[in-house]
Amino acid sequence: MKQEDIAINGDSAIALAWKQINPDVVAAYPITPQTIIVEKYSEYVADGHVSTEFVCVESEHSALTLCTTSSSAGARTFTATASQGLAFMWEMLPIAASMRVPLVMAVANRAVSGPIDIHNDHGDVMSARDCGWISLFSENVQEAYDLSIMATRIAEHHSVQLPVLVNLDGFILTHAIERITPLDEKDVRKFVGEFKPLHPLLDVKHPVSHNLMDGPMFYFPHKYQMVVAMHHVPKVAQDVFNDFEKISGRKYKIVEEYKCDDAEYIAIVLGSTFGTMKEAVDQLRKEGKKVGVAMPRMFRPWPIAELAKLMKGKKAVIVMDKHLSIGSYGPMFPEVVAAALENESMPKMYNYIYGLGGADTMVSDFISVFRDVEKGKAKRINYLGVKE
Amino acid sequence: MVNLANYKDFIVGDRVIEAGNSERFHTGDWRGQIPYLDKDKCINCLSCWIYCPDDSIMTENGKIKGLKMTHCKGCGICAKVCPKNAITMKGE
Amino acid sequence: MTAVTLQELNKIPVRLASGHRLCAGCTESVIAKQILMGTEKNVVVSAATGCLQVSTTLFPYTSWKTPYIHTAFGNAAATCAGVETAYKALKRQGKVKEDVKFVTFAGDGGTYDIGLQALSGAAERGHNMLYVCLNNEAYMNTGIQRSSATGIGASTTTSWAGDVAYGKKEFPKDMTRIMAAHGIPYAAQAAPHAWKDMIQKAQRAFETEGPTFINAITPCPRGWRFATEESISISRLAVETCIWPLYEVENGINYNLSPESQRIADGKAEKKPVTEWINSQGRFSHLKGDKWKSVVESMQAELDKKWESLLKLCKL
Amino acid sequence: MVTANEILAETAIHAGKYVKAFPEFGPERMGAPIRAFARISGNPIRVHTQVYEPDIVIVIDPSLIGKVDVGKGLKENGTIIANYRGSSFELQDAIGTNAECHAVDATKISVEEIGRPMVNTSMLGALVKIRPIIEYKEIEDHMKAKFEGKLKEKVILQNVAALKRAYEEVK
Repeated sequence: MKQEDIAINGDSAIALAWKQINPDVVAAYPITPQTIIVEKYSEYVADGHVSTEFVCVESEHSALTLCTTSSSAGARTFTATASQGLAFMWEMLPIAASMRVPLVMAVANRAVSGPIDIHNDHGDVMSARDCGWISLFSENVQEAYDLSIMATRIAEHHSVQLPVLVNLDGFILTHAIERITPLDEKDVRKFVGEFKPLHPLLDVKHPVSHNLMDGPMFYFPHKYQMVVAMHHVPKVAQDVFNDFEKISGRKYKIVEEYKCDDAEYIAIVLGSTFGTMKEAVDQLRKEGKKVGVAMPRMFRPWPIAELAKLMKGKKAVIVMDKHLSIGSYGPMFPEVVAAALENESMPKMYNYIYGLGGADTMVSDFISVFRDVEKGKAKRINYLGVKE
Repeated sequence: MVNLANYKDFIVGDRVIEAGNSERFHTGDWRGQIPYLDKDKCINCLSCWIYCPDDSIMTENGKIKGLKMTHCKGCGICAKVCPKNAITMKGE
Repeated sequence: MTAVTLQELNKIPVRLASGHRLCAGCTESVIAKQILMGTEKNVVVSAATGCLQVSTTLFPYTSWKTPYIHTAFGNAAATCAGVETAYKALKRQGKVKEDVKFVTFAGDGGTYDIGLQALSGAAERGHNMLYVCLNNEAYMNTGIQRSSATGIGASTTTSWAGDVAYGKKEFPKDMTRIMAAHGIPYAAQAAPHAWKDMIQKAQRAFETEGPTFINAITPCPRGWRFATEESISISRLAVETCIWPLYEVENGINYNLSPESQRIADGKAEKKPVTEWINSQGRFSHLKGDKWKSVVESMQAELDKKWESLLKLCKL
Repeated sequence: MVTANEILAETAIHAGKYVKAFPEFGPERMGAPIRAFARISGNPIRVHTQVYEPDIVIVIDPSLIGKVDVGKGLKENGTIIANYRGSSFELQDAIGTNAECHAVDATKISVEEIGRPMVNTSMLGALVKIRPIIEYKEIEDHMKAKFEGKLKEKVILQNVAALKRAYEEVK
C-alpha cells in the first residue's frame, strides 16, 4: 500500500521505524542528539501503539548490557545512543558482538569529548569500529528510516548473527525535518518477519550457557567465527536491499555511487555529506570536470571488492574523514588505500579531515577540495578549514 | 605452530548447549588429602552433603552412599562438619 | 514457605554440577547451591565476572544445568535485568510458556564497587530478580585486592600490612542497608554455615515480586588465609562475633534478626569478641600483637556500634 | 520558532514540495536567540549544510534589528520579513540594507488575537503573503489539522486569526 509522504526529523523517523516493527524490548538512556528517539518511542509506549517492554535504564553501560542479554534471551531488541553514550557502552560493544546478539542500535553521530561538543562528526562510531558490529550509514532521513528496518533482517540472518549500528548524522539528520515516504506498518512487519533466535536463554528446556570464559585455544577461533559471519554480510545485505526495493521502490547498494563511471577524480564520503557532495559534483560537472562521489553503505564490514572496482583506473581518490585518529590519518583513509591494493595500479590518494565537532562544511568547500587535488595543491593529509 | 581449536566445531557464539558438561572435567587430581568415610559412624545427617563445595557426597534416598572421588578437591570440610567424626582426612 | 530439611532438599536435583574450578574449600559453590534450592521452578542464572563465573564456565565446559549468562564485571544486575525484561515481553506474548525465576551472583567487587550503579538502577526499576552478593571481602579472582567490602585491618595485595600500615584503613560499606534503603521488598544477610536460614531466605526472595537482595558472607580460604576445612566454621564465627549479623529487611523498613543473631540479641548465645575473628585468619595476623592494639579496639567499638544500631532498627 | 518551521515544512510537503527544515544545531535553552533554517524545493534536497545564502530571512524578534546583521548572505533578489512596528522603509533603514523589506507588527497582532506575544503564526501569515511558496489556504488547513485535539479549539482559532491578520496587514 502506498503511503502518503510525511514531514519528519531523523530521530522521529527511527522511532517510527521501530514502532512499525514493534520490537519486544527497547532499553535506552537519553543523550543529545539521540534524545528524540527515546522520547518519541516512550510516547508510542504511553499511547499503546506498541507492546514493547520499554526500559529507561540508569546508564548507557546498562542500556547495552540489558539489550545484549535481552537479545540473548530471545527477544528482538533495539537501542540508541550517541557520542559519550557509545563511549560508555564501549566495554559492552565487543561483548555484544562476540555473544552474537542480533540487536540494532541507532547512533546519532556526535563528536566525542573532550572538549565536550554536541555537534556532528563520526568520532563516536569510528572509535567503536573494531568491536565486531556491522555499521551502516545513511545520507538522509529517508535512508535512516529504511536502514532501521533493513538492519533487523541483516542482523538476524542466521549466517550473520551480529549486532548492527545504524548511523545518522547528529542534528544534520536527527533534528532536521525532511520529506520521507514511510512504508505501511503491515508491510514492515511482514518484511522483518518473526525473530528466530538461535539457542535463546529462555528456552529453559534446553539450558544453554552464554558467554563463557575462553582460553587462548578458543578465543582466536571464536573471533574467526565472527570474521566468517562478517564475510557473509555484503551478500545478505544486498539480498535484503533487493527485497526492500520490492516493497519500497528504493534502491540500495553496498557502495553507493554518484557520477563515478567516467570520473577521473572521485571522493569517498560517509553520511549526509554524500548529499552535499553530489551538489558539488554537479556544479563541477557543469564546468566539464570529470568528478564523482561514492559512499560505502557500510563501514563494517568494509566492502573491499566493491571499492576496488570503483577505484579502478581513477586518477585520484579523495577520502573525506569526519574523524581523526590523532597522530595518524582519518580512519577511512588507510582502509581505502588498502582496498586499492586489490587493483594492479594505485590512484593518487588524498585524505581530507573535515567537519570535526560540527564545523559546517559547505558545497563551496567540497568544490575547492576537488580543485586543489586537480591542481596538485593537496597534501597527503589536509585539514579542511583549519589554518595551519 | 600452536594448535588452535577449529571454529567450525563451535555453535554460533561463545555458548555451550550441553548443560553441566563440566562433570567430565575431573578436579579430583587437585587433591592433597583424601576423605575416608566410616559408614558405621555415619548417622546420615547430610551435613557433609549440604556443605561439600564439589558435590562429592553421593546420596541415595536421603542416605549417604559414599564419596565420589572424581571431583573431590580434598578440602576437608566434610570431615570438619561431621558431628560423629565419621569422615577422616588422610594423605593420598 | 515449605519446611526445609536436608532430607527434603536432597530430593531436589542439584543445578550446579561438579567439575567447576573453584579453589578447594571455597564457599561460593556451597552458597550458589543453597540459593538455587530456594526454588523448584525454572531459574536463569547470571553472574558478574569473578571467581564463580570463571570457575564454572571455562569453555567448552559449563557447570550450570540451568540457563546461564554472563557479560561483564560491573553490570551483573543489568545482565540479569535484560533477561528478565525479555521474559516479561515473551511471556506476555505466549512465546515463553514456563514460569521462570531470575538470580544473579556477583562478588563484593561487582556489587559494592564497580557494579553498584547497575544494581541501584535495577533495584529502582523493580526488576523481578534475586541478586546475591558473594561477599568474600576482596577481589579474590584477581588476587586478593581490597574492595569497599574489605574489613578494616585486613592485609590485601593493595592494602598491605607493613611497618607503618595495619592493612585496610577503612570500615566496609554497609551494602545490605544501602539496598534496603532502596525500599526493595526484601533484603537479607546470610551465611553458608546457616544453610536453613540461607535457603529460607532464598525461598522468600524467589517468592517475592520485585527486586530482592541477599548478601552472603563467603569465606575464602585463599584470600583470608585459613585452612580449607575451616570455611564453614569461619562462616559461623562471622555471625557469632556480629561481624556478619543475620537479618532481613522488608520494604526497607521492617528489620528482623534471623535466629542465630536473635539468640545473641536475647543473651542466649555469647557475642564473641572480635579478637576471635582476627585470630582465625592470616589476613589479620599482624593485628595479634600490641602494635595495632588501638586498631583492634576501634574495630570492636565500631562493631558494637553497628550491632546496637541494628538492634534499634529491629526494635530490640 | 521551531514550531513555525515545522508547520512551514509540513505544509510544504503536504503541498508536494521537498523540504529540509532544522533548527540551528545546539542545545535547547528557553529564550536564548536561535536561528532555524528551511530549504523548500520542487526537487529532492541534497544539501545538508546550514543556509548561508538565504532567499528569505524572517526576523521574529524585533529586538535583534540593528544589533544583528540579519541580512547577512542574503541573495541579490532576497527578501527580509520582520516583526517590526514601523513601516517597511523604516525597517530597511533600521537594518541598514537596500534589500527588499517587509514589516508586520506581529507582536501587536498576536497579543490582540492570541492574548500573548506568540508571533510564530503571524510571521507565517506574512511569509506566504510576500512569497507565496505555499498558498495561504494550505497553511491554514494544515495548522488546524496539526493542532486539532492537541490544543483547545479556541486557541486554534486565535492562531488562525493571527495568521490571517498578518497575511492581510504585512506591508
